[in-house]
Amino acid sequence: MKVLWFAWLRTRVGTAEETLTPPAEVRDVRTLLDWLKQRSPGHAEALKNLSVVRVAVNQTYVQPDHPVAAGDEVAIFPPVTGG
Amino acid sequence: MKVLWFAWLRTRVGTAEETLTPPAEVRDVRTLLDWLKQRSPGHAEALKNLSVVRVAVNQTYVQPDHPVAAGDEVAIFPPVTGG
Amino acid sequence: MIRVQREDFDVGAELKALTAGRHEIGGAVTFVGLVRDMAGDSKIGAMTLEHYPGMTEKQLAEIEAEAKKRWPLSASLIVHRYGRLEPGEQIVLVITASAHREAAFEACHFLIDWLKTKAPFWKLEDTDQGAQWVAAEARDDKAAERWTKP
Amino acid sequence: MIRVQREDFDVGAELKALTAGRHEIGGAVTFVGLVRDMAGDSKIGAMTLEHYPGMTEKQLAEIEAEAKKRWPLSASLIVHRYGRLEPGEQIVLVITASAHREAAFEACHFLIDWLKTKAPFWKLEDTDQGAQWVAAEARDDKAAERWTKP
Repeated sequence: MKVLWFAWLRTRVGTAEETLTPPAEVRDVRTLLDWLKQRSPGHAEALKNLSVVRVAVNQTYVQPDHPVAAGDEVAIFPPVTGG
Repeated sequence: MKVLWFAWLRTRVGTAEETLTPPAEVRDVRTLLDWLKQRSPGHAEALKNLSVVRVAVNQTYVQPDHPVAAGDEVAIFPPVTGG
Repeated sequence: MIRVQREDFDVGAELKALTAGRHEIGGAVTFVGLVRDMAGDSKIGAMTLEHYPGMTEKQLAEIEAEAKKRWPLSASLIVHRYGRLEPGEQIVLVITASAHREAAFEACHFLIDWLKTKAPFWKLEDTDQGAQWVAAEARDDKAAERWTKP
Repeated sequence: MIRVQREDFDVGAELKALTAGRHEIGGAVTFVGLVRDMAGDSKIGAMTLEHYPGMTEKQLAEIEAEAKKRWPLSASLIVHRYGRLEPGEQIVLVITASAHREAAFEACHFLIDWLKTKAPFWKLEDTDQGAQWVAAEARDDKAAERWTKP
């Protein structure tokens, strides 16, 4: 699984991209975020307030109950500010 | 008084501009239009249906009760279709 | 700013000139009106725009002043052409610029709606059924009414 | 059409290319977003736009498709820049063209409102108080909500 971080989430985590193999109990976005929080203090800090965290799986916005699988590209980022 | 005609009113009347000296009973736009109707069959035709006639005195839109005087520039035209 | 001219205009150049050095501007909205090749069922070869020199400039300036009173605009521009125009040619340009996009959108829409019912221009269309003066559209009156205060 | 690019764009040239030969078009509405020199009380020296290549194009294409479903558009274009931009520089271009101006105005307004809350771009502002990631504005969410069907 590829995990991408953007904007200030990226600066907190300290990397733009990670290739990870989550354990079997990670089935959806919610459980993935819980697992990611434990990877480092930076991850924990980035994911402290999930109300300002958006997730896309394979480049489509998803909700916390959306399933995640081994081959997915999961992007984690703050609310967008383009335009 | 200068009377200007535009668009299809101009083509009916047959002239773009007339310099006129209306009689004393012409005091406002309404009485001016009544008097103009009698100038020629073209004038009568142009002013047959006043619901599609707009009048500006000195380049400002006015209503039928607006006064007119000797030095005025009176423009008579159909509803505008620019833009 | 307002301009009434026979010549074409360059939208990009006008926009650049209007916003140059005005770094408080966050958004600019532009409307360009173009000559269509059909009017109802008639094919249009060309059209001629007649106007009332003097009153046109006065009306456009009044309409622009009204927009500036209603919205916090940093800059605005109206350019209206007259004379003979062929399908695809540009007729009118309205640009409004503001710190925020809402004001720019509303003011631009207002300007073209009001201009359509107030600026003394008349279109003579050269159609396959002969030359015809374009009739004012009830739709345009309705669009303009939307902006009159209650 | 959508484009995501580092380079600047020429509004006049884009508009010309989009409407060329399309003589059913009666009006084109253009929105240009510009970099402002102030954010609240902070002076901005420059900003850097980060985006998510791949998803950006996908989101913009979806937003454009939604506008085409809702309004009878003859043509549309979204160009969004990324990278470092200084105050006064152009960030985003939206053009919508239609037979009638109402559709063009509404679709253009819709596109920029939706783009602001859906396209994966993030602004890092270089202010006199240091580099700061721009926070999403509740105002933008509200503007976008206006277009969600009941």
